[in-house]
Amino acid sequence: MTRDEIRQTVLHTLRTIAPEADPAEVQPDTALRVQLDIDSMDALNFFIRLHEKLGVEIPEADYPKLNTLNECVAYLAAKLG
Amino acid sequence: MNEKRERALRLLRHMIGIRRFEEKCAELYSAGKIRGFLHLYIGEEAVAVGAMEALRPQDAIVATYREHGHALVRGVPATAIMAEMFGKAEGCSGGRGGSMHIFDASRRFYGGNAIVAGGMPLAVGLALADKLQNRHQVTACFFGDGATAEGEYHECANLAVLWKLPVLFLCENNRYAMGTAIDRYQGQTNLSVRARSYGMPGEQVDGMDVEAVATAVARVAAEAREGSGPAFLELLTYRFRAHSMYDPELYRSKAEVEQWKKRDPIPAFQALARGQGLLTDADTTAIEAAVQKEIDAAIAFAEAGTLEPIEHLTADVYTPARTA
Amino acid sequence: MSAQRTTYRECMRMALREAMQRDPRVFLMGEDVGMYGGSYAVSKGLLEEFGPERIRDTPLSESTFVGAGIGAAMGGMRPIVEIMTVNFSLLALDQIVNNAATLRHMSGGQFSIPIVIRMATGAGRQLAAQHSHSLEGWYAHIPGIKVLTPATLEDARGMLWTALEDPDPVLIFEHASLYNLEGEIDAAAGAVGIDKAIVRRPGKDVSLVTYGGTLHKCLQAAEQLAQAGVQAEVIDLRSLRPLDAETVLASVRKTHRAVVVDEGWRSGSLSAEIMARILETAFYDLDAPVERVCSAEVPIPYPQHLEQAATPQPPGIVAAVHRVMGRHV
Amino acid sequence: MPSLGADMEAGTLIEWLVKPGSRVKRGDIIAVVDTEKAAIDVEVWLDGVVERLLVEPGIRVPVGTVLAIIRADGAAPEPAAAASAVPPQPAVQVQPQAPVSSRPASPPPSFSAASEATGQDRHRASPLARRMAQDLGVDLSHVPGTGPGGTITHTDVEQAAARARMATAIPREAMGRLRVSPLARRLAKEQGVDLARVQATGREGAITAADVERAAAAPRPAPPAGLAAAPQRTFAPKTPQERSAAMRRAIAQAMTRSKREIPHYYLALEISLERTLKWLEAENSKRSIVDRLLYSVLLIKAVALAAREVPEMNGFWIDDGFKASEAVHVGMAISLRGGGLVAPALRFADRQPLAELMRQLRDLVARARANSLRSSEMSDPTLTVTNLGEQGVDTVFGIIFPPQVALVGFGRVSPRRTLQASVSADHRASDGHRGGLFLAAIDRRLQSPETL
Repeated sequence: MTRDEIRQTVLHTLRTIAPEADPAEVQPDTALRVQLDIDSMDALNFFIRLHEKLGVEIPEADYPKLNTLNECVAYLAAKLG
Repeated sequence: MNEKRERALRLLRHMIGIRRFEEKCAELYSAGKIRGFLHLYIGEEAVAVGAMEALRPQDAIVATYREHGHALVRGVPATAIMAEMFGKAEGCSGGRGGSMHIFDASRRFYGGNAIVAGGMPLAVGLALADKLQNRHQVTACFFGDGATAEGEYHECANLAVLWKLPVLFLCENNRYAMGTAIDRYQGQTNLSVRARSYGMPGEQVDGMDVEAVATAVARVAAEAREGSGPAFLELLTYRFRAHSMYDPELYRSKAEVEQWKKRDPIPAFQALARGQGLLTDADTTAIEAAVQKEIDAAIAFAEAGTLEPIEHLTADVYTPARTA
Repeated sequence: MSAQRTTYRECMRMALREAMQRDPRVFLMGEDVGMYGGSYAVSKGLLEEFGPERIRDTPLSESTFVGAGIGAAMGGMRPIVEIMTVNFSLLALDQIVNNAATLRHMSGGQFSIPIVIRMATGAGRQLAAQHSHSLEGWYAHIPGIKVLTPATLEDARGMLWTALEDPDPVLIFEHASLYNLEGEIDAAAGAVGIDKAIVRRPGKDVSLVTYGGTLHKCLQAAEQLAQAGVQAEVIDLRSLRPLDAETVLASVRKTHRAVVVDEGWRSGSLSAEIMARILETAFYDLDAPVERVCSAEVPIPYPQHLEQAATPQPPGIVAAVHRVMGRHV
Repeated sequence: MPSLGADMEAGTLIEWLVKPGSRVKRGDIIAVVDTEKAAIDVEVWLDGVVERLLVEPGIRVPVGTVLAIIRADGAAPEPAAAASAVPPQPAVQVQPQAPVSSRPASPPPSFSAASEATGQDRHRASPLARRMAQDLGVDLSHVPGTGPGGTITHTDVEQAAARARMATAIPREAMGRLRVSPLARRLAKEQGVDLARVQATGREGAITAADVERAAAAPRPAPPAGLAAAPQRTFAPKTPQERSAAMRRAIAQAMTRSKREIPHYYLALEISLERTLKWLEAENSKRSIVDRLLYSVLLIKAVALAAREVPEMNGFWIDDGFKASEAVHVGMAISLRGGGLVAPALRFADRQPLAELMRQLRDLVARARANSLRSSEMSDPTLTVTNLGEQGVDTVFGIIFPPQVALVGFGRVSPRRTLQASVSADHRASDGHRGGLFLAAIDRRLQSPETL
């Protein structure tokens, strides 16, 4: 997958969690929790859906590496090789 | 001189090797180590040893459920065969076939087969493939007299003659189809006469004389290699033990068995070779010792073998998809 | 690309010619496949083009020429063996079940048997019981072989090459009523996949699961049901082994109702297997018991009115759908 | 007794052909044995002298039984008088593999064996199993023990509880009498529709999915479902704005009624989550992401189990009386995106394993937070939990959702890994003493997370 495809997948998954999140307006480098109303349950559902779509395992210890959109894309790109 | 001695030693070594291996199998079966069905070749050793002497590594072999001897002489290791009968994964068929299903693709040994005459069409097909790819080699198909009553035999004989296929029909006529004597199930008990009626050469050979068998098979193999088509050899032989381990042998008298034991192929060949100055008693003693060592090693290998893990149960039902 | 008007028979012949041209190891063997041009005229003209060595007429010895095909495959060839009809394959069952399907596993993986065995199947031409069997379900019971049922021009054109490339034995059942099926096919049509079912007509109310000779009867039934406001989804299994249960289950999870149409006799039939798989995994998606339409459990009779009554027909399929929709029929 | 055939399990000795002292050599026939099929000769496999015959003719013995002792040539003779410590290797019999018989090697520990094994104390159970049996309301005398010596392990109890749950989970009225399609049964369970009230239109009187949908959409008689069930809806709010305004009205109405009618008392307790979180981290490291647990689900399970110990916290205040609820359905307050609140119940929360609770919770929260949770999909809690820890709140003193009688609040997890647990309770139904016991029970549960 290309990085752009990963970015699209992340944004699409984000919308299933926070329907009101407009992809165009999501700031790539500010914490998603801050921009959008996301609690720990939303976060878990978000990671599970990424896991199901991309087949990537996300251990709890890695949560801090996925705070912003860019971090998510970088983390997933590295995992997908 | 020593080339003839070499051959005599080889023939005796093979015959004694089969005899002791099969005797040990009978003991292991009654001890519960070998299960299922077990059909022993004791008495018929001269047929397999003589025939294999005339065949080449690239020739194909198709045999029956009484195939330990053929496999051993063809070169399938005694360890792999014993492990197979112990149902171990190290067996020559992965422990999945047992005594009646010994296979070795590397030696073109296309197996035992538990279905009477079941392997015959395969042999015809292997010969067809050789012919279509004009490889000058033959397929030797071993079967018992009982198989000649199966429809497949008549179909195979006709097709092989029709398409002039390089297949040798080697009929081990031991006079009994399991518990039925040949004169109680065959209208024509001289099987080679019937074979000739299909339009291929057919002759009877003394199956208790390893030299006679080797000479006859060598001749028909050479002709078949040159494209003359199939041939039928009726090797007159006799099994000294029951059809299988669960057979009270009510169908033949003990006297008849003793009568045939007088023509045991092993002492017969020893006497012949000693007469020709090729072998001495010391050679026999050395062979017996070597064979005993080989059998003990085979049993140790089988005992130490492992059981195939249950998770592999469905492996090899189909060929794994070749990765791109 | 230009489409061309053709028949199921011609598609199968094109597939045979292409296979023979592309791979010298391929040869065709069977009763009357050469001089006579094939009992269903599928191999007409091939003897003149490829010669008697590769288009081999055989004596009436099914057990042996099928067994010889298996042996030749083990010897390095890629045989296509034609058994005139499934009815005669009963004489070769021992070779197919005890040799072709079994040798690989029983020898610990030492042999592959790349053989394709084709045979006509099914009733519908008043040939009476001995010539009207539909036994694909039997063969689909046996691990070690694959079973295909091409029902469209594309599949008749494209399944053979893929089957020949498969290292394991593949049986292809051609329903006798399909040989004259006419239609358009892309001139460049070629090999197709052989292990997935295809939804031939989408629908939301009920899943019609079928294969081979009964596919077109289901499509007719779906047409009539649409008039009555019922959207039936028609699924063509294409392969009976391996069985693409996933496509069937996805459809049943959507429609919540299923009717299986199978020309075999219902007891121990393929329809029974498909129903079992639906019950095992989609039980909580069912809004009504699964229905099926099979042949009556009788030897197929000779007279046409009885043969029609004994085998699945569109009216019977429509009635089954109404039952599963809960309409009191 | 040699194995003489694929399906031979035993044989009857007919006659001996040798006697003690006879010389034998390999291949000799020394006896005749009768099998189901026929009489068969028994061979000896070595040269030697017969020492003793151990089985009399006419006796039937299983394959592998030693029939005679033969001293192999060159082996030491058996001392005449006392039997030697190690009897000479019975030459006749090569040590056989245990014959593969159809019966399993040793009979599985049957129920009766388990109870006998435990002697007079019929309920020998591990401490953990004993504790769980008490929590899950399982009678130990009915539990077959699979532990060593037939003792009852905690998994035995769990399985017994699961079996009991299966029996009770399906509402009694749906057993037997009603014909319901599997899809209809699933939808009814999800939407909390009482199957007994559903009008069947399917064939042979079966209830279909459409029937359940219709029943779910119809207005629900008593008791009012959790807060979310808006008052008798005269009009179905269509636009999002109308929907959130209607919800705001409903919340306002309920909160006002709660404050006006319910004499709340409030208690709080600081709880250490040190052991709880350590267990959770270990547990999550073993699970794939799809099965991962959040600490909030442990809080819910602790509340549900504690509610069983202090029944006055679990039920409704109706017509000036407290009606305790036998089942424990814990409502989870979920804040909706863009404002509003719902508190759907996790049914039978006290009996569900954590993984199942987590799955249901995740599904409910996901749909609520994505505004796709229809009111008909929510069922009525018997008490409610609100967790404002993520919002950074230390302690919550919430307002009870009528007609419930208790609300449990949880604050944020402090750096020292502790949190403030609080309960707002209806003084008509319980007194402060019981509220305190309730909080202590929650604390005790959280200290042994493996029992949740």
